[in-house]
Amino acid sequence: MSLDYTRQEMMAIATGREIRDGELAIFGVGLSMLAGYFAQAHHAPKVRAMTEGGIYGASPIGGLPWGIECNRISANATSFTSALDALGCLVASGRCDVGIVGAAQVDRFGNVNTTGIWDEGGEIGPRYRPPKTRLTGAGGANDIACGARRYIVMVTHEPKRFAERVSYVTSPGHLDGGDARARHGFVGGGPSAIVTTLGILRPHPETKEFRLDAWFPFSSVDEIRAHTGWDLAVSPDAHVVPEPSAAELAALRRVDVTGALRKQA
Amino acid sequence: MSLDYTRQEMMAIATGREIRDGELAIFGVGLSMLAGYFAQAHHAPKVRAMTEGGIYGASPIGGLPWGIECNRISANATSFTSALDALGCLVASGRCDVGIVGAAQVDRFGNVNTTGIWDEGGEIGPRYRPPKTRLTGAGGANDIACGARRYIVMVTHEPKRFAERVSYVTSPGHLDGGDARARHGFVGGGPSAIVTTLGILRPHPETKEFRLDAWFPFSSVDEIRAHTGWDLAVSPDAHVVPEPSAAELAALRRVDVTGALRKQA
Amino acid sequence: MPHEKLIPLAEAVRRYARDGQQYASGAALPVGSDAVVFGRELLRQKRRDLHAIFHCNTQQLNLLAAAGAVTRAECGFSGLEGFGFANGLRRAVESGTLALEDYSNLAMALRLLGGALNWPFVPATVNVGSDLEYRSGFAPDASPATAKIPRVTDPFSGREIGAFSPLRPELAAIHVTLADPLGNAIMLGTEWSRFELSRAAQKVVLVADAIVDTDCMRQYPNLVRIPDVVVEAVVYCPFAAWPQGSPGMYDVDEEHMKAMNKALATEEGTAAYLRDYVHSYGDDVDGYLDLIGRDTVARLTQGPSAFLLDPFRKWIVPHDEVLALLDEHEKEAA
Amino acid sequence: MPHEKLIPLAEAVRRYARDGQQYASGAALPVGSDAVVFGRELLRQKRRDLHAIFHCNTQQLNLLAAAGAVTRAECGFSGLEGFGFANGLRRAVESGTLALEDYSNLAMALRLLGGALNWPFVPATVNVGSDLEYRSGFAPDASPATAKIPRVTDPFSGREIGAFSPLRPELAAIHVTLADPLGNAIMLGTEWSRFELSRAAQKVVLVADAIVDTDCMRQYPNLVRIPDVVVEAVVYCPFAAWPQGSPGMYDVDEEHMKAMNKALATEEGTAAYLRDYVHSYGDDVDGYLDLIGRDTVARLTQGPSAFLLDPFRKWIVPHDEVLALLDEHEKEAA
Repeated sequence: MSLDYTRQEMMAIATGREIRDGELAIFGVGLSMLAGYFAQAHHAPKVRAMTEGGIYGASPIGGLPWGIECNRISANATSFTSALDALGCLVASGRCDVGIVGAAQVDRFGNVNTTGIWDEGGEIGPRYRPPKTRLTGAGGANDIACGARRYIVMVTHEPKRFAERVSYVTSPGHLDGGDARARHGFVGGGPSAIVTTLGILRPHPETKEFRLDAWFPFSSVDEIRAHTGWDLAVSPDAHVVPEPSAAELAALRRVDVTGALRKQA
Repeated sequence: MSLDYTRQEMMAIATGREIRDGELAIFGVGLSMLAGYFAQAHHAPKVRAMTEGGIYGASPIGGLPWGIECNRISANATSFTSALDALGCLVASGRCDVGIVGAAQVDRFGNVNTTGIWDEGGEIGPRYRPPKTRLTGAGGANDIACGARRYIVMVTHEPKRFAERVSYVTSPGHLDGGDARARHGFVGGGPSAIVTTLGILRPHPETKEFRLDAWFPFSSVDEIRAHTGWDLAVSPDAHVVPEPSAAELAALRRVDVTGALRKQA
Repeated sequence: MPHEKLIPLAEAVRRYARDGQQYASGAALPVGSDAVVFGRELLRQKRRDLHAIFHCNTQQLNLLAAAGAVTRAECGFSGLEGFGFANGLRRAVESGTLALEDYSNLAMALRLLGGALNWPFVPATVNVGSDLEYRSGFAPDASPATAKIPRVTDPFSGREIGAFSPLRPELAAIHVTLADPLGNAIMLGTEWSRFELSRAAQKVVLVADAIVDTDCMRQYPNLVRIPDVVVEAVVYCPFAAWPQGSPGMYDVDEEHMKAMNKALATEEGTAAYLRDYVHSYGDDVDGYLDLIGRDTVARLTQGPSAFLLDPFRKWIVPHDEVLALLDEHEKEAA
Repeated sequence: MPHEKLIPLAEAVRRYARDGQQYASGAALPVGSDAVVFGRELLRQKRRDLHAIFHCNTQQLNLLAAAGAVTRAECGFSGLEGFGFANGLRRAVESGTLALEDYSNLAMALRLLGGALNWPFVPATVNVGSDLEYRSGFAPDASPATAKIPRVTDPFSGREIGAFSPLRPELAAIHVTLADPLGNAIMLGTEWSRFELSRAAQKVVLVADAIVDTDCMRQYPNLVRIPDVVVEAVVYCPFAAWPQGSPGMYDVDEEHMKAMNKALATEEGTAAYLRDYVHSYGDDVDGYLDLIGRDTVARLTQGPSAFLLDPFRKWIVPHDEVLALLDEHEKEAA
């Protein structure tokens, strides 16, 4: 299949469409930041973006920042504060409207694992053994998962990444489903969407189990179900996601000046 | 009696003598600040002075500051931070070596009242009635009293100010005496001296009851006992306080450029 | 330059201030930075029954209390530092018309931090063991008070400490030295607790001595401790803290500080002060500066801390240009 | 100008760093500001068995872990952001030679705040309900962990929240942009948690990209978020964060970031890296800059955030003058 956009670009645009104008938003690095600033460049010019370190009012220059504190995102900021401020006063407090987080593994209730992968069965077991593959840990994602009004998970759609149950809950989604989050008093509403390289999953309003909500033009219900590690339900309203418009692609590529998203299939 | 220094000057100098070089010290306004900066000007050049608002490295210019945030103490600072920093990270944490606080009323265990004076018996009673005379409240003095390694109370020596028991404990001294402070887990050591317009009281090492330790050259044991509202014990080592030296007076008057302490008897 | 969040003082009070509201002012220092002029406007618009949350008393709280506009107040310090007792506040407390809840200065900062972080409580290692814990102005019948600073058990050591209630004031008027029209602010001098307050308050109105271009913020982002994302509106008012001082901008007006506090000691004096210094000037900034007196304005600007403003002067939007922006706003609103 | 607290890097490590110590680095950001050069010197002086407290992993922790100098670590984030996984840290964790205790980035900031305030615990509304609460790298047999983030009951609502243990690291090496010889520091770019760390640590060594005259601090006291009273020593080292970046000063060295992380992925690569980039240069600052390469130094200094340094350039003490001050210090010490 030949497209005039990549799967990563579709994923970034689909994620960006979740961001509404005027929202207070927190983005991580990489794809997450591109998706967020694409939204700002395209349909949400008044989105109020910040980073975990308390960089306010900035937009990336010279290419995708290497980190949330890279000079590429520090050169046009209007305020620098601190992690305590950004993640505490603005995110954990419940003020932040929306966050975007990445995942190495996600499960049917939207719980996110970015800490480690264990061998064979994938279970850690009763003793906390070192993982076979150590990942990056929580970062600010746990804080966003607890505090942001809603958040969006971005993840590559592969069976091993879509587990019945993540082996380690780094960032709480809807935990065991239903109103499980309420037990912990989280002020945030939990994950509102999982945007993948193939489509979009959203939680059932009651059970909070993620269902297929939409597939990308180059994908299908069958392909997505085949790439999901649990028996993925399909929403009665499931539909195809509109292709990126020319304006959307142009806006995204203005943000992704170095073409990070075009280098991958 | 004719002196070449005032009682307030003697009190400020006696207080300043309590401050040792290199100490991290917090001063309030007025007499307390003059005493502290006198110490810096005279025998403790490396005293590290700060205010409750987080003004570091400053010394007053143009006269006694009107407040801890007055431009007279803001014009040569090396750092401005915040109340949380100064009173929290540096004082309540237990890092600050010494503080100086004022008192409207003090009792035999060095408890300080700066909140209010009630009518007649002076007791508030079981209901928290409004005071007959409302004073200034705690300010940072309670934080200093809880957290500073030691603190010095400055107070005019009058019977009504030296009560058997203060009607309201604004800033804890040694509470009921002995190791009463330990019950509340205070990291600070409590009041080490009460410096008055007549002399110096210090706590008994065990009971923590304040005893007369020294009288000013223009006062006497009898005068001080007569001006104290409880039966003041006299330390076996009680002695006369050395008069201010010429160098001390000169240093004090360099700090007190507007002569605030010379205007009173 | 777009006016963005820049609105006139009178409009800010109309829009955000309500009778019975929890109202906080920052920095709320007795002699230094405070949005005193916002309090004058609250009285001009007859706001009443306020629940004042002032880290420290200031001439603003002193005035609001003297005028009978405050029924409850929470404070760390209730005096006027070198200017003595706060006569207006004192009179209201002694007469029992204003219930004052006492904390220490650190406690107020921590309670604002707790509000900013949306914590259910804040650990208290100060104020415990004193009458700040045992006596409550808001619950005078509970003696010793148990609900003001209740105890909590540290799960690591098993020992008890205190717990402060967090503060989330409905409205905060925060005095800053410099603000841009987007709501980014620079404070010169101690922050006191303005950082915490700006995150704890549900609505924040900045009251700025001067308006600067946003380029100033881009040059000094580390000085922008209050970013636009937490700000509702920006009010321009030179000498907003008068008669108190603003580091880099102007000194304390010693004469007026004393006269004002003296006036507030009596009902008659307060009535005269309200007539002469609250209800006397027009809605415009120039009228307010005339009230202070142009000579006084000039004199107080020459203070020893004026050099602190030097790096920022080139970005300050001239007085007339700010007024033109406000006019533009008025026309759009009409 | 007196040298005051200014001492050579090697001396700072000799004086303050101990085997087995709780060692924290600030800002400890994977790509930005961090006292990476301090970690190199720790290895040059063969410090080992460190308990690393890094808000986030950095190339410093990556290197220390790869070299086997760290046995315990506490982190909020253990990757290298845009540069991928931290291969050295990863290898140490996967092999079980380094026990890593996971928290979130907010948790680390709050735990430092708790240490700064000397609280017995810090309220936790994040990290609870996830495996950050239930799994402990330091107590692997306790599953679910109960002592890592125990529960505490809010006395106001009666509901349970978590409690974080405060951090009070024995030593912190804090990277700052500008320091004066007294120990006052200005940070450009996000503070991350350097403010909290500077108060939480028992000993603080500043590692500054440039030394400025104290007059700079008097002009910008609001930027001096780390005052001298909390600082033991000041180390001068341009490019102290290399290959990471320092806003206003220099950009990330992308090439070296990648090469370094690739090297740390294997034992052999780590040995080669230690030989070439840790044990290869002399004790002097110039030797270190030669290692980076003068061309690279010049190139990285031209970055898009360089204008942030402009207001402060006139106070920067020239390289040779700082070295002369250090020579003076050496002579006195001898």
